[in-house]
Amino acid sequence: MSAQSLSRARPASPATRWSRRAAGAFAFAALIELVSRTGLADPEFLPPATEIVGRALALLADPAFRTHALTSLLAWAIGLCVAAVLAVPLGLLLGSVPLIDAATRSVVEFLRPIPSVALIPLVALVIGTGLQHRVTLVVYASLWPILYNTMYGLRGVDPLAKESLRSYGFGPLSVLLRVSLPSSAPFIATGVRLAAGVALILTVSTEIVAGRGEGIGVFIFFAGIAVPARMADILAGVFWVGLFGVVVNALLVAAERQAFRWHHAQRGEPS
Amino acid sequence: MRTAAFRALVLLGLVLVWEVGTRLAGNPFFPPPSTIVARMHAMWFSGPPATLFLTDAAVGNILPSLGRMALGFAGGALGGVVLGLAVGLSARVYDYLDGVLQFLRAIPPPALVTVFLVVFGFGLRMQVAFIMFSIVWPVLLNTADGARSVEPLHLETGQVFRLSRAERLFRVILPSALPKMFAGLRLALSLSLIVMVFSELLPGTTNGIGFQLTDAYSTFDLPAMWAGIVLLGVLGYLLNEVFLIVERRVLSWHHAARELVG
Amino acid sequence: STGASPSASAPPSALAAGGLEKTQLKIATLPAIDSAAIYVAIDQGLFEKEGLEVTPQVVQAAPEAIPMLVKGEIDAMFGNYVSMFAAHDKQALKLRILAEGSRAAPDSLSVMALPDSPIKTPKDLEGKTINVNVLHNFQELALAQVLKANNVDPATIKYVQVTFQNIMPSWKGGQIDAAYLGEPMVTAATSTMGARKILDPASGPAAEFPISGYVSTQEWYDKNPKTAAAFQRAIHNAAKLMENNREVVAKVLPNFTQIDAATAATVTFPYFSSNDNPVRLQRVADWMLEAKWLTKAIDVKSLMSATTSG
Amino acid sequence: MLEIENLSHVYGGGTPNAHHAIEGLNLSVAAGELLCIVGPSGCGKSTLLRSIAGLITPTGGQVKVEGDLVRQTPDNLAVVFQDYSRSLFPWMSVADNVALPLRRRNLDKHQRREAAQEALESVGLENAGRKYPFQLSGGMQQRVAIARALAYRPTLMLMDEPFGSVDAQTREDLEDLVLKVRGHHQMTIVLITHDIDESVYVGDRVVVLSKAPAHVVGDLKVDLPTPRDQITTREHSDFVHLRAEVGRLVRGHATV
Amino acid sequence: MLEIENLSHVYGGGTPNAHHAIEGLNLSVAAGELLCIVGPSGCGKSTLLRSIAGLITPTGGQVKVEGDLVRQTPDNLAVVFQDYSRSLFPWMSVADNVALPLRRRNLDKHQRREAAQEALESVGLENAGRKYPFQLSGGMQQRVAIARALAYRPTLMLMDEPFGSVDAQTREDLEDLVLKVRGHHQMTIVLITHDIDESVYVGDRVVVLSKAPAHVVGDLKVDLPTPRDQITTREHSDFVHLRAEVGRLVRGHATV
Ligand SMILES: Nc1ncnc2c1ncn2[C@@H]1O[C@H](COP(=O)(O)OP(=O)(O)OP(=O)(O)O)[C@@H](O)[C@H]1O
Ligand SMILES: Nc1ncnc2c1ncn2[C@@H]1O[C@H](COP(=O)(O)OP(=O)(O)OP(=O)(O)O)[C@@H](O)[C@H]1O
Ligand SMILES: [Mg+2]
Ligand SMILES: [Mg+2]
Repeated sequence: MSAQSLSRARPASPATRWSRRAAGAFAFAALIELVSRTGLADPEFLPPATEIVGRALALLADPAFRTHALTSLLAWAIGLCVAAVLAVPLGLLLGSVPLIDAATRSVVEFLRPIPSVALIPLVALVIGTGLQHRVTLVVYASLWPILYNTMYGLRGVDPLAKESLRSYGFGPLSVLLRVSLPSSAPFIATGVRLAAGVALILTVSTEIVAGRGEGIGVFIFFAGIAVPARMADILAGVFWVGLFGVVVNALLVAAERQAFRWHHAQRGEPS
Repeated sequence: MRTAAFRALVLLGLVLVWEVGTRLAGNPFFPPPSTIVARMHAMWFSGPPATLFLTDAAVGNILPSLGRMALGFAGGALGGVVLGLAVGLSARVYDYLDGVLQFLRAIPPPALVTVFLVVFGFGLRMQVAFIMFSIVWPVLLNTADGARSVEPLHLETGQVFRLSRAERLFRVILPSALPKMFAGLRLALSLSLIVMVFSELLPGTTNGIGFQLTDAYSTFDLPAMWAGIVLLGVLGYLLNEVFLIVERRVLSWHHAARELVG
Repeated sequence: STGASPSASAPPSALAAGGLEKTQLKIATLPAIDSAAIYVAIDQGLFEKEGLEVTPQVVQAAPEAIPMLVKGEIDAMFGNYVSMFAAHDKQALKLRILAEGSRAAPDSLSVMALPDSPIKTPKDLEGKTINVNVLHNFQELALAQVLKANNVDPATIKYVQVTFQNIMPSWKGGQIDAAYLGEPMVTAATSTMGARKILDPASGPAAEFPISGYVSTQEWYDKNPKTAAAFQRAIHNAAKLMENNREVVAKVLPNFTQIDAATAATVTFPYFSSNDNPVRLQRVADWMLEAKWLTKAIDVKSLMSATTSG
Repeated sequence: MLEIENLSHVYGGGTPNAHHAIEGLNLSVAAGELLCIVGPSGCGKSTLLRSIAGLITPTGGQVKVEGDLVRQTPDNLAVVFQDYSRSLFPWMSVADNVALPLRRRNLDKHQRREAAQEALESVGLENAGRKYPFQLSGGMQQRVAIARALAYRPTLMLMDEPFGSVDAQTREDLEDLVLKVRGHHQMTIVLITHDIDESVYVGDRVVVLSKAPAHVVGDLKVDLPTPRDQITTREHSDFVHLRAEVGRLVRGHATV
Repeated sequence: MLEIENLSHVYGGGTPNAHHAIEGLNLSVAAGELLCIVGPSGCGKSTLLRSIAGLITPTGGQVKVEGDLVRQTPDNLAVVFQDYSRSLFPWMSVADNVALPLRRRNLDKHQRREAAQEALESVGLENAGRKYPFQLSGGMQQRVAIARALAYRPTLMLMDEPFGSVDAQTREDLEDLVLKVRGHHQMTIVLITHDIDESVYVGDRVVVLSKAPAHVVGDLKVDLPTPRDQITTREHSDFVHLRAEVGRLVRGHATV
C-alpha cells in the first residue's frame, strides 16, 4: 500500500517493501532483546524477545492453549460483527437525522466514558457471566469507532453528489444508501479496523480481569498468579494476540483495497 | 436553543424512567439516581465555598484524575497525529512501522502492566504512559486515513506551485485531514476518560475517580460506585461539548461547505 | 420423596440419603490454597458420599462471584469474610455462611523485607509503604491488630494496592518498602531472594485469624437446608482429613492453583476449619466495625448454621 | 410547464455577508420549449436552476412546475450540473452512473444497462462504460453527465453549461443531439450557456439575465426554421441578427 | 523554452484496459511564445499538460523545459487546471488561495496580500477575496484559479481551458488580460482551448492534436498584427482564413 507522499517518490518494489517490513519487525524485536539482555529492564519481568517467541511457538503445540485462543477468537468475532451490524445503521441514522442526534447525544455521550471495569459486575448481574458477558463488553467498546467514523464520514460527502441523486427524484433514504454510504465507506472501514483492535483488547482484557473457563486472557491471568509469574507465558500470549491483530489488519486492508479500488486508484496508488 | 431545550427534556424523561425503574426493582446493585446524586453531593460537592464547594475528597481525587487524563490525552493525541501523518504520507515510514504499530495496537494493556511497571515505575509516569498507549490508535489511524485521502488535485496544485514540504503539510494536507482527525480525537477523548479509570487500577495508585470507584466496589459501597460512574458520564458529556465547540471553530469551512447546499 | 430434586437423573442413593433439595451444586472458588478443602472433598469422594455432585468454578477474585451468586448462576462461593461482611452490611447480598473455610496459620502470611533493607523490626515499618492485594480487606485488618500489639501505630502505614503478579517487580524496584505476602510467595521469597520475615500478621491478637469461608445467600439456604447441611459436613470432613495429611492437599493443588507438586510439598498451609465457630468469626466483624468498615454490628452467629458440625 | 414568479434568493441572509443572487425574477416556460439562459458570470443562473430543481428553497417568490409549487424536486426532472465532475459518483463505473437514475423507471437490470449504453453511444462514449469517472478526460466526464440525464428521459431537463468542456465538433453534435431528443420525447429544456451563438442556435427563446442580483433584461423569441442545421441556420440572416442582439444585451451587463 | 520529443503516455500500462493517450508527440515552444492547443475531447491534451508540469511521468519520450529534463515540476511554472473548482482549497478564503503560492516568492505578508488583491481585481473579483470558494459561482471559481496563476508570475504558464465557464464578455476581457500579462512579464504560455476563434485570436501558434492517441496533426503560425483587438483582429481576413483552417483540421479528427 503506497501512500500519498509529500513528494512524488517512485513506488518501491514489493521485494523492497517486504524487506522494509521485516526490518521494522526485526528492529522492534532486537530492541526488546537488547533491553532485556543488558538488564535495562529486569529480564525476569521482561524476558528477551527470542525467549518470548520461542515460548510462543511452543505454546502452539499445547492443545489447552489452542482452546484458550479459539474461545477468545469466537468472542472477538461475534463481538466485532455485532458491533458493526449495530453501529453502521446507527451512525447513518444519527449522522443524517439531526433531531435524533440531538435527542440522543446527551445519553450517548454520558454512556460512552463508563469504563468496562465498572460495567463488568453490572453486566454480569444483568446478563450473566458466560460468553455473552464478554461479547456484550466487546460490543459496547467497539461500537464507538464505527459509529463515529460513520457519522464523520457522512459529513464529508460531497453535497453535489447528493444533489445529483436528489435531482433525479430519489428520496433521502436512497441518497443515504446510494451516495452517502458508498462515499463514506472507506472511512467507515477505517472505523471497523479500529474496532477490530478495540474488540481484541476488550476480549482479552475482560478475560484477564473477570474471565473464567477458557480464553487467552484467562491463560494470561493464570500465568500471572504463578509464583514466580510466568512472564514468558504472558508475553507469549501477548505475542499471539498482537500477531493476530497484525493479520486481521492486513486482511481488512486487503479487503478495503479490493472494495474501494476507485478510492485508491484515483489517488495513484497501485492496487 | 430549541434543540438544547429538546435535549434537556429528553434527558429529564430518561432520568425519571431510571428513577422509577430502579425504585420498582429495589435491587441494591442499581440504586436510584436520587440516591446517587445525594451520595455525589455528600462525597464531593458539599465543601466550603472557598474551594468552590468541592470537598477534600473531590480535590484529592477528581483533580488528579483530570490532570492525568489531560496529560495522557495531549500526549496520545500529539503522538497519534505525528505518527498518523508519517505513516499516511510516507510509504517508507509505513513499510517500516506499520507492522509494529498494528502489533502494538492489538495488545491488551492489562497484560502489559508488569512491563509498564518495570519500565516506568509506580505513579504518574506509568499512568500517563498507559493512557497514551491506549488512546493513540484512533487518532493515528484516522489521521493516516485523512492524510491519504487528500484530494489528488490539491496535492498536484501544491506541487505545481512548488510549495515547500512544510507548506504542503500544514496548508494542504493537514487541513484536508483535519475532519477525519477530529473523528479520531473525539473517540480518543472519551477513551482517555475510560483509560484513566483503568490507569487508576494500576499498582500503587492512591487516588483518583477510578481508584474511588473500584475501592467502592470492592467494599460494596454501591451508591459510591454509581457516583463514580455518573461523574464519569457527566465529565464525558461536558468534555464532549467543549470538544464540539472547538471542532466547530476549527472546521467551520468544512461544515459550511458541506452543509450549505441541500 | 421431595419434588425439589432438580434432575430426574440424580442418583437414587442421593434421594435416599436424606431427601436433598438439590444435588448438583456449582461453587465459585479461588485459585488459592485456601480453596483446597472443596477440591479434596471432590477428590476423596466426600461430596459423593453426601449425595452431592459439586462443580467448582474458579474466579479471579471473590467480588466477581457475588453477581453470579445474586443472579443464581452459582449456588455458593468461597470468599473472604471481610468482603462478604461488607457486602452483607451494604445489603448487596443477604449472607449465609455454609461452612468455615480457612484460617491463617503461623507463617502462612508474612510481612517481609529484602536482605539489604533497613527494615529489621516491626517498629521500622512505621511510615513505610506496604502492598496489599485489595485495599480495606483482611490483610489490613489483621496487620493493624498485630502492629498495635507491637507498639506500632497502624495509621502510619501507607498501603498500596498491588496485584499479585506485580508484587515482586514493585518490591525489587523499591516502590514498596516491605511486602505483605501469602503462600506460596512467602516460601518463594525466602528461598530465592533471601527475604527476611519482619512480622507475622497472623500472630498475637490475630492468631488463627479466619480468612475465608463458603457462603450462599440466605434465600438459597432457606430453600435448601438439607443440601446446605450435607455440604457443610463434606467440607468439614475434608478439613479433618487434611489436618495431618499434607499429601491429600498437595495432590489437588495443581488442579486449581499454579502451584506445582514440588512447591506444594514445601509451602505452609493455612488451617482448614473442620468445624464452625461463631466466636472466632465474630472477631472479624467486630474489628471491621472498629475500623468503621461496617455501618452497624453484625451478629455472626445468626448467619451460621445451628449445627456446627465437626 | 414552468412558472417563476417574483423569485428572489439571498445567500447567507441575516449575516453581514448576505448576497442577493436573484431579485424579483419572473419567467415562464411553455411545455416542449427549449429556453436558453445567458448572463454574466456569477449573476445567479445556477442559483435559478437550483431553485427550479427544488435543491434550494428560494428566499422569496415561487417556482411552479406543471402548476405545482416546487418544494421538493419535481418528478421527471433531470439536471446536468455545471460542476459535472463532482456530480458523478467516483465509486461507480460510468455505465452504472448513467444507469443509476433509471431505477426510478420501471426497468429491469438488463433494460437499464441497455438504455445506459445507448445514451453513452449517443454522446460518443460507447467504449467508456466500464471505466471509472476519474479515468475519463474532462470533456468525457461532461458527456457522461449529459448521457445520464438523457437516458432518464425527463420531461423537464435543466442543463448548466453542458457543452463547456468539449471540442467544437463534439459540441455541435451534442447541440443537435439535444434538439433531436427534445423533438422525439417532448422534453422541456432550460439550458444555461455562455456561448451566444449556441443560445440562438438551439433555443426557441433566449432569456438574458442582468448581473447580480439577477433579473430578466431581455427575452427574445428565436424564430428560425426547424429542423436547424449547423451550416444553414448559422448563415440565416435572422440568426446573425439575433446573435448580435443577445450579444448587445449581455455586454450591457458584463462584470469585468 | 519547452521541447517535447517523441512523447508517449499509456494509462494503466500492462493491464487489459491500457489506454494510449499520447503517442510519438513532438513539439517545441519558444520562450515568450503563446501556443494554443486544440484537439478533440479526450484526445490527450490534459495528459500532455500534466507531463509538461511533471505531474505524471510519461511512459515514453521526454519533456525538456529550458533544456532540463522534467522530472519534478519545473521552477516558475503555473497551471490553471481544467477542473478548477477542485484545485482550489476549500479551507482558505479566496484571497488566501491566491496568495498561497506567493510564499515561494520573497514577499512579506502584506505584499502577498496586495499581489493577490491586484490579481483578483484583474479578473473582476475585487470583492470576492474574503469569501470561500464554495460561495462563488463556477465562473468566479475559474477566475480565482486564473488569478492565482497570474499572481504567481510564472515564466511558463499552462492553462487547460481556462475560460470555459465565463460569459462571452468576460471571456474576451480575460483573453486580452492574458495577452497583456504575457507582454509585460515575458511569459511562455501553453493554452488548451476548444474555442477555435479563441485559439487563433490569442495564439502566436496553434497546434492541432489528433484524436487518441494524440499526436500533432497541424501546426499553424498565426501572423496577425499585434496588439490584437477583439473587433479588428477578428475581422482580419487572415483570422477568418486561419480559423477555417483550424476548424477543418479539428473536424477531421472529431469523436462523435
Ligand atoms: N487516470 C487515468 N486512467 C486511465 N485513463 C485516463 C486517465 N486519465 C485520462 N485517461 C484517458 O486518457 C485520454 C486522454 O485524457 P485527457 O484528459 O488528456 O484528454 P483531454 O484531451 O484533456 O480531453 P478533454 O478535452 O475532454 O479534457 C482519455 O481517453 C482518458 O479516458
Ligand atoms: N453557497 C453560496 N453562498 C454564498 N454565496 C453564493 C453561494 N453560491 C453562489 N453564491 C453567490 O451567488 C451568486 C450567483 O451564483 P451562481 O452560481 O448562481 O452564478 P452563475 O450565474 O451560475 O455564474 P457562473 O456563470 O459563473 O456559473 C454569485 O455571486 C455567488 O458568489
Ligand atoms: Mg453557474
Ligand atoms: Mg482535458
